[in-house]
Amino acid sequence: MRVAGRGLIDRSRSVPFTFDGVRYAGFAGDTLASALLANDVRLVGRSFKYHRPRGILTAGSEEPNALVTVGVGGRQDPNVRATMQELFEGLEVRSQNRWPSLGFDLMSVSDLAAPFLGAGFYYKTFMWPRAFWEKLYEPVIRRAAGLGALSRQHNTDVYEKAFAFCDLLVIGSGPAGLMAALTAARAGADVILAEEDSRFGGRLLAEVEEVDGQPGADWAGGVIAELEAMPNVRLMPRTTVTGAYDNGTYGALERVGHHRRRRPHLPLECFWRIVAKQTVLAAGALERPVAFRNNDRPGIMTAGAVRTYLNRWGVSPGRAMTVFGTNDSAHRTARDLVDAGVHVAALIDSRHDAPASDAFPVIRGGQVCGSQGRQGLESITVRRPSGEERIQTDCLAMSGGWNPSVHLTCHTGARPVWREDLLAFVPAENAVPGLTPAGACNGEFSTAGCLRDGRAAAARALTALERPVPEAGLPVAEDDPYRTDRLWAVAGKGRAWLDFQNDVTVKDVKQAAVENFRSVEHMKRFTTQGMATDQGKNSNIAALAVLADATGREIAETGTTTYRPPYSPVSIAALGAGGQGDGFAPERLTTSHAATVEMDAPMIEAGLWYRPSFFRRQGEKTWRQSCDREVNMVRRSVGVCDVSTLGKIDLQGPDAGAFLDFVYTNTFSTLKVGRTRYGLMLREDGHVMDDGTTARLGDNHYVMTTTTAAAGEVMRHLEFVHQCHCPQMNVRFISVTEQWAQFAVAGPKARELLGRILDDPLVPGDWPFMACGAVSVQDVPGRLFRISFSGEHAYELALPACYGDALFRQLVSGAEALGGGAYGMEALNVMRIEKGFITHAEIHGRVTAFDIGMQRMVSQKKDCIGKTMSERPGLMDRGRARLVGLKPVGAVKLITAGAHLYDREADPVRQNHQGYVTSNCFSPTLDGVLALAFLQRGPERLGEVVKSVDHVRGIETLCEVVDPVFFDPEGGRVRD
Amino acid sequence: MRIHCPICGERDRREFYYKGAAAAAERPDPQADAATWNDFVHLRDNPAGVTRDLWYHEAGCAAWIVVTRNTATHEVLGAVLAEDRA
Amino acid sequence: MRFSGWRVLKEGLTGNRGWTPHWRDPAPKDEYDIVIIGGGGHGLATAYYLAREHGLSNVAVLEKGYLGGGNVGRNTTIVRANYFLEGNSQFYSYSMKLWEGLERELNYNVMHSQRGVINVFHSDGQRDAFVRRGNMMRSQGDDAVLLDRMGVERMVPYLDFDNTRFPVYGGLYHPRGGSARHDAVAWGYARGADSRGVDLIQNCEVTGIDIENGVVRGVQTTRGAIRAKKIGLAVAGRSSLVAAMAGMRLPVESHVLQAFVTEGLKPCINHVISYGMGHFYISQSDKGGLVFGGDLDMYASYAQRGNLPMVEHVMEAGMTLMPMIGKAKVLRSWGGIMDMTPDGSPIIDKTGIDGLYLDCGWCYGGFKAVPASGFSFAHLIATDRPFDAATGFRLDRFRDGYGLMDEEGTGAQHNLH
Amino acid sequence: MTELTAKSPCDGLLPLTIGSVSCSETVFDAITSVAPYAGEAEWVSSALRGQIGAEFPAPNRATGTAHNRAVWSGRDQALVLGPRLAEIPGAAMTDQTDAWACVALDGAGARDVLARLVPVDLRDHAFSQGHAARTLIGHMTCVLMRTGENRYGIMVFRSMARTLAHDLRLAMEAVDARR
Repeated sequence: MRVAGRGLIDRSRSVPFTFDGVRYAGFAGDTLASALLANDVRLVGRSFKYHRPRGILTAGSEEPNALVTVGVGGRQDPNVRATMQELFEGLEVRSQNRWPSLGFDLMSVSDLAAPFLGAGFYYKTFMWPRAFWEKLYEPVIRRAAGLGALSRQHNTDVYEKAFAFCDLLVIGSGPAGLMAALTAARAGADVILAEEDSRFGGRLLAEVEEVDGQPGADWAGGVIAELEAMPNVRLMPRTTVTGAYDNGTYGALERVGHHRRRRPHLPLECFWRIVAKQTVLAAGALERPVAFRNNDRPGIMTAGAVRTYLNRWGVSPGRAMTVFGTNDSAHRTARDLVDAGVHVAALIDSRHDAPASDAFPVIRGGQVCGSQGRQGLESITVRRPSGEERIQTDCLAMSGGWNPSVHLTCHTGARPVWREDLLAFVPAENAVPGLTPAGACNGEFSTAGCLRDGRAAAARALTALERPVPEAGLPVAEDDPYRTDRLWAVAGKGRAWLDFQNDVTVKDVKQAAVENFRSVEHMKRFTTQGMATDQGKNSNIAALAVLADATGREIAETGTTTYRPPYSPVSIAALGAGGQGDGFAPERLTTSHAATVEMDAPMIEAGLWYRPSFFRRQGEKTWRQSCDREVNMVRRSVGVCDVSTLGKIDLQGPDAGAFLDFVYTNTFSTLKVGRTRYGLMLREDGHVMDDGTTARLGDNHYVMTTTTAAAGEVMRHLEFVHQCHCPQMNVRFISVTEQWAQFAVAGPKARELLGRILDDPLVPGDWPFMACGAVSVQDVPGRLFRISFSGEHAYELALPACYGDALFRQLVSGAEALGGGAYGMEALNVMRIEKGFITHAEIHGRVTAFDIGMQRMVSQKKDCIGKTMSERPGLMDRGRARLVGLKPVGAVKLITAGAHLYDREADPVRQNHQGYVTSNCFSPTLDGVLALAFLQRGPERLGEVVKSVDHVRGIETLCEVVDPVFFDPEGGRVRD
Repeated sequence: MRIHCPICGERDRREFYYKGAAAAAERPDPQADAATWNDFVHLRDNPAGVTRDLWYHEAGCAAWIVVTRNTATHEVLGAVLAEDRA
Repeated sequence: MRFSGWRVLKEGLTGNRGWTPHWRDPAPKDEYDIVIIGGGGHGLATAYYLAREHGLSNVAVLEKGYLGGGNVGRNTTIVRANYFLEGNSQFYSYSMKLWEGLERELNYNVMHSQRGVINVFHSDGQRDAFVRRGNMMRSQGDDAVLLDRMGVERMVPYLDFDNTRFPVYGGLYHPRGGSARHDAVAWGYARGADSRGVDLIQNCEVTGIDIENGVVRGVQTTRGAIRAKKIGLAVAGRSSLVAAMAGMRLPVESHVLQAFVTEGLKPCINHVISYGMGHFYISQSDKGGLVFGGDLDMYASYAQRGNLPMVEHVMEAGMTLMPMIGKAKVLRSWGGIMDMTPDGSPIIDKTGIDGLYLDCGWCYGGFKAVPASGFSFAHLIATDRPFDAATGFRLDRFRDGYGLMDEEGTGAQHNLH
Repeated sequence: MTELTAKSPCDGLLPLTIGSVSCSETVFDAITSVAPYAGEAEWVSSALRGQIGAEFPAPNRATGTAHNRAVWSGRDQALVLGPRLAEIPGAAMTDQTDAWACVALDGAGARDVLARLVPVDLRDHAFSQGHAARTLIGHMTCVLMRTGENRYGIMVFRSMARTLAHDLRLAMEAVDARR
């Protein structure tokens, strides 16, 4: 119910929303949780395992119970914490994990079976009969599990990522964080202040205690106003720092659009990578519940949360309140409630020396040992030395003490330290380099203490930043000592709950200990304690205290489980922003792209590039028709193909030749200027890395080509070899891939076509096979290489890329006039197979020069990268699978890539496996199917018939082993 | 993770390519025996603690650098250009 | 105690008071026939099979932390047999057979679920490579089905088939692949080994290996010296460090591999799906969390945690492959330490030291290998001969170049596999 | 024979203005890579001064003016943007005129746009006028330079011009939508 005169909400602005289809209204400034409580909605969810009724427990991101689904359709957002969802007009919310309705959930029958479903029960059953696991048990379990549901539709929202840098990152804006930010900002440091909440102030917004004579919220507002005016400060509300990573890097999730209606282009969330030289962690502390019988009913909340709802939102979660605590937090809650005019039936304090009050009854040395009520709290049972009594109440505020939020200090591997005086874990010294914890997360619980600690942390950071620490006074604030009783679980029968979402009880933890799951990690994994969406924020410490007790150990000795990022859950869409659709990787387009698309050529992915698969002409219905035509065209007249995607590396310098000799297996220092040579490059482990041609343009000037796929790898390799192995070599290299638009012009009429394009005619004698040199087109200087990947008389013509589009169009129309035209990757592939040329289908990283019949290219006269290791016996062994050609010889005429090879009569089983097919095509030139393959002792078996079996396609083919060069083995065509 | 490039200054790890232990830069004599080459190509000290390894500032200045680093804590202790390494 | 539905029922009716410890907590004896270093999946399985297959129960497993606390407790739980190179193929095939009987064998429900693995591919070249893989699987007697684009769409309609950087061409479907509950595997083997007399000794860190004249004599531990006739190393992630105690330098570099789980969600992903153009694979656990991962962080590390660049890469890949998962929220990320070898395949072999045996180099394939690795390592230790299905895992293959198993084809750079 | 017409890398993609930020293509007469050989750095720098009036830039810096700029582009390497250079003995030079898509990003929100794509510290004291960096923009490698108070030059490989325009547009829209 709403309470008059309290709260930081705008009561003049009513905000309508719906929950499970019912219309409600809250005020501007409300969260969904505060608005639901103001509307007396107590039942908001169901637990995970037993589907027990769940109400709001907390007022923050640690909320384990009030998880709801926001929005519909593709925008459906499951497992939203009602405590974090700000209210806005049009907000549509549904409860989850219930069927058919939240009030009547049939799955709650599982609660009746609870005696059989205790910790780890599933490890002990569901084993018979075997097939029933996948068919029956598991589907039932899967359907019952899970909380909210994904929409199963593609994401339609905008998410983004960004980088930020600062001198000091302050995480949290309670008294400690504000004081730290203010101190550092006044000293001139670049400060980022990140606050998970929509409003800065932290606990100051939830308490009535004054700071410097003003309400805490006002003091916070003043500090924020000052910070906001400073150019060196960046305020980041609604931003949760989710992880501490290495060397001052933090991940942070900013909720940009969740608190308003969708706006075009406005991101829903932004994931920040913040790099901070120093960090002050002022993340506060989380209050822990006390375990007692049926302590999980809707209406039972943490005492601090009750105070937050009251003071920040003007909401009392109940009308007849009770409070149960082990420390003074409980008393503040009772006091504030009474001050606000809410009836407090009793405060039960486990401490025998608890302070008294004349405003409300205090039961000293008492414990709440049970609760009653259907779908919500109706009464509690209180145990005191004199006996048990029942108290009617609709809301119990409980406080078992406070746990510092040490999470981020543990993300890089540090373990928190147990402080017996606080009965809590605090951060270890220097847990994260450059990070100073301050305030409640550091075990400092009073307001004055937080202010002091915040200032001290900032001073430490400023010193590390080598900036002077400004002198300044501290605001005056309460400085009450913190003292809590040791009470984790109230003794008694029945189920006392620890993990409210995963339904883990005190008994489950004890059961784990009995079964010898005594390590805290074993207990967690056996019971699922702490594995719910709050990651144990509300329950882990109590659970490990229970485990310590059950195993006769101290808490410090028992230790904690590991704290892992993220602090609170982060959507995949935020972390993966930009990846959806075509944003996953850059698209590289050739200069002929537009013209190619205009020619109705389907584009395929090659590395990051797009290349044409084939050029469809009128009347061609299948890719094979186009491909066959293109092959014939090249073999009979002339074809044009964009080969700009191949890597081109320019090498210059007096040692360029020597350097090439070292990275290639063969020799380039002896290559004549104006000539091109094929080269083979090995990895240092002796396997083939890449191949390509390298041209010598001048005495000290070469241009190397790499395959499209390996361009980056080769560049990296060249830099490695140069910088690490031979820095004394005077050579410089740079990629010129993008500078040149390069087109293969191939076929008997290639010279004729080029003659029409080039400014000067090609004099046959001047351009023998493997020649290269300068040419020009309409006075634009270019380069011409007489090289061939098709086996035809062919050239590659390169012009500066700005002319690529125009040149491609001219070459194609010129070729078409000669009966040729453009050809794509399919035809290119057919022609290279016909010639037995290899690509990365063959040089797939496991083959040696020996395997591809190029062992002679490994010069014996010099050292080169990979040479020594290529001579390992296993890499030269006769029995290795080596490159051959295959032709079908039986009734089946199809050989498929990926098929395995066997002896003709052998069973096609792994033990008889002798090789595999790497590439296949239909050759229109030779009118038949051809394939390249690796076959054990292949070159020794020419003429033999082997069996190719493609098990997954169900194709079995008898093949003749032949030389891999199927077409024009003498190479006459390429030379003229 | 932040890596200090001797040329570009401190940069995000995402700009770098990682190769492995710095031993990969110490190429043996081609005539050295098989054990020496096996050591060079395959075997690694792989300490849990301070190590020296090879990084390439691929999305930066293209320098290969030797980074001194702690593999247990991810602390980065220093970096030199590979060509300047001792 | 024998576990069964009846037992659960009986205990439920009698207040669950009859359950007993899964295993004992024995003090280490002065001497064992065999000491296995490492109480993870491989070490526990090895001990189990030493007792079960070879009748050797004077065996101790020494674990520096808690049982199953290494990679067996921090992986993405995938079980598959889809390798394509000789050596790996038969080994993982054998492992799959052991998985298929594991629950009955151990009397422990490890929740092995053969929900099917789909490897999606995005180009003709990738298809050819997957066909080769599928053919190896089939010729080994395992299952593999080639799916075209329509076939993939029928099974997993929620992938982005229309508007994505790398369109789906098809997939290789491995119906017998799936997942299992990782902790339960460790616990099941531990319970089985313990009940056969093996001493499982937790919080016992090995600090030295005693060797005299090239023969092992025992180990030094934080709980005192223990003599042993044979010692098996099954400490993947820290193999180099333990091997160094025996003066050995391994072909291993340790790398961190991250994994992620989201909040619980109603069932939406029923297979294990992997992306072919980036590093991303995913499945959904029985609890409803999406469990997924990607590639190594790529730098040598012993810290069981990673950094944001790989986190972001994995998430971006997820968003381009299946943009319906955008609103699933990552609940927890963690890292495991992988023994990366120069060819990406493991080592199960004797060493140059008499009585010292090595089981390491599992890269990121260790979980599915647990049963066969334990079986093979136990066979090797017990008989001094390699088990048939594991003969390929020689330590010497790098030196002589015979039988390298470089599935990725990336060569002798440890982190690239 | 039809005329050989030239197309710039961002032809049809830019300019683009969203909110306070605009993005346009810059076309230089020439882009030349200059990589001094060992021991030739000083000589090359003075030769460069003779040709464009600016020295060979130190790492992470650009020298010269808008039409005579030399921007450091990596280890022992700079790109000269503007006039076509004559040969400089002592340096390896390549023509890179067509290899790069060059874009100017201009406006009050330009830095916020870049913060969504570039992983380097762009605060004034770390990246002021005259600073340059080899880094990433989105998933692409780039040369980034600050050419004015709110003005930046971005260079990526020509083939990636479309992706650059796409990534910048999304970032510009997101920045603008927050206003």
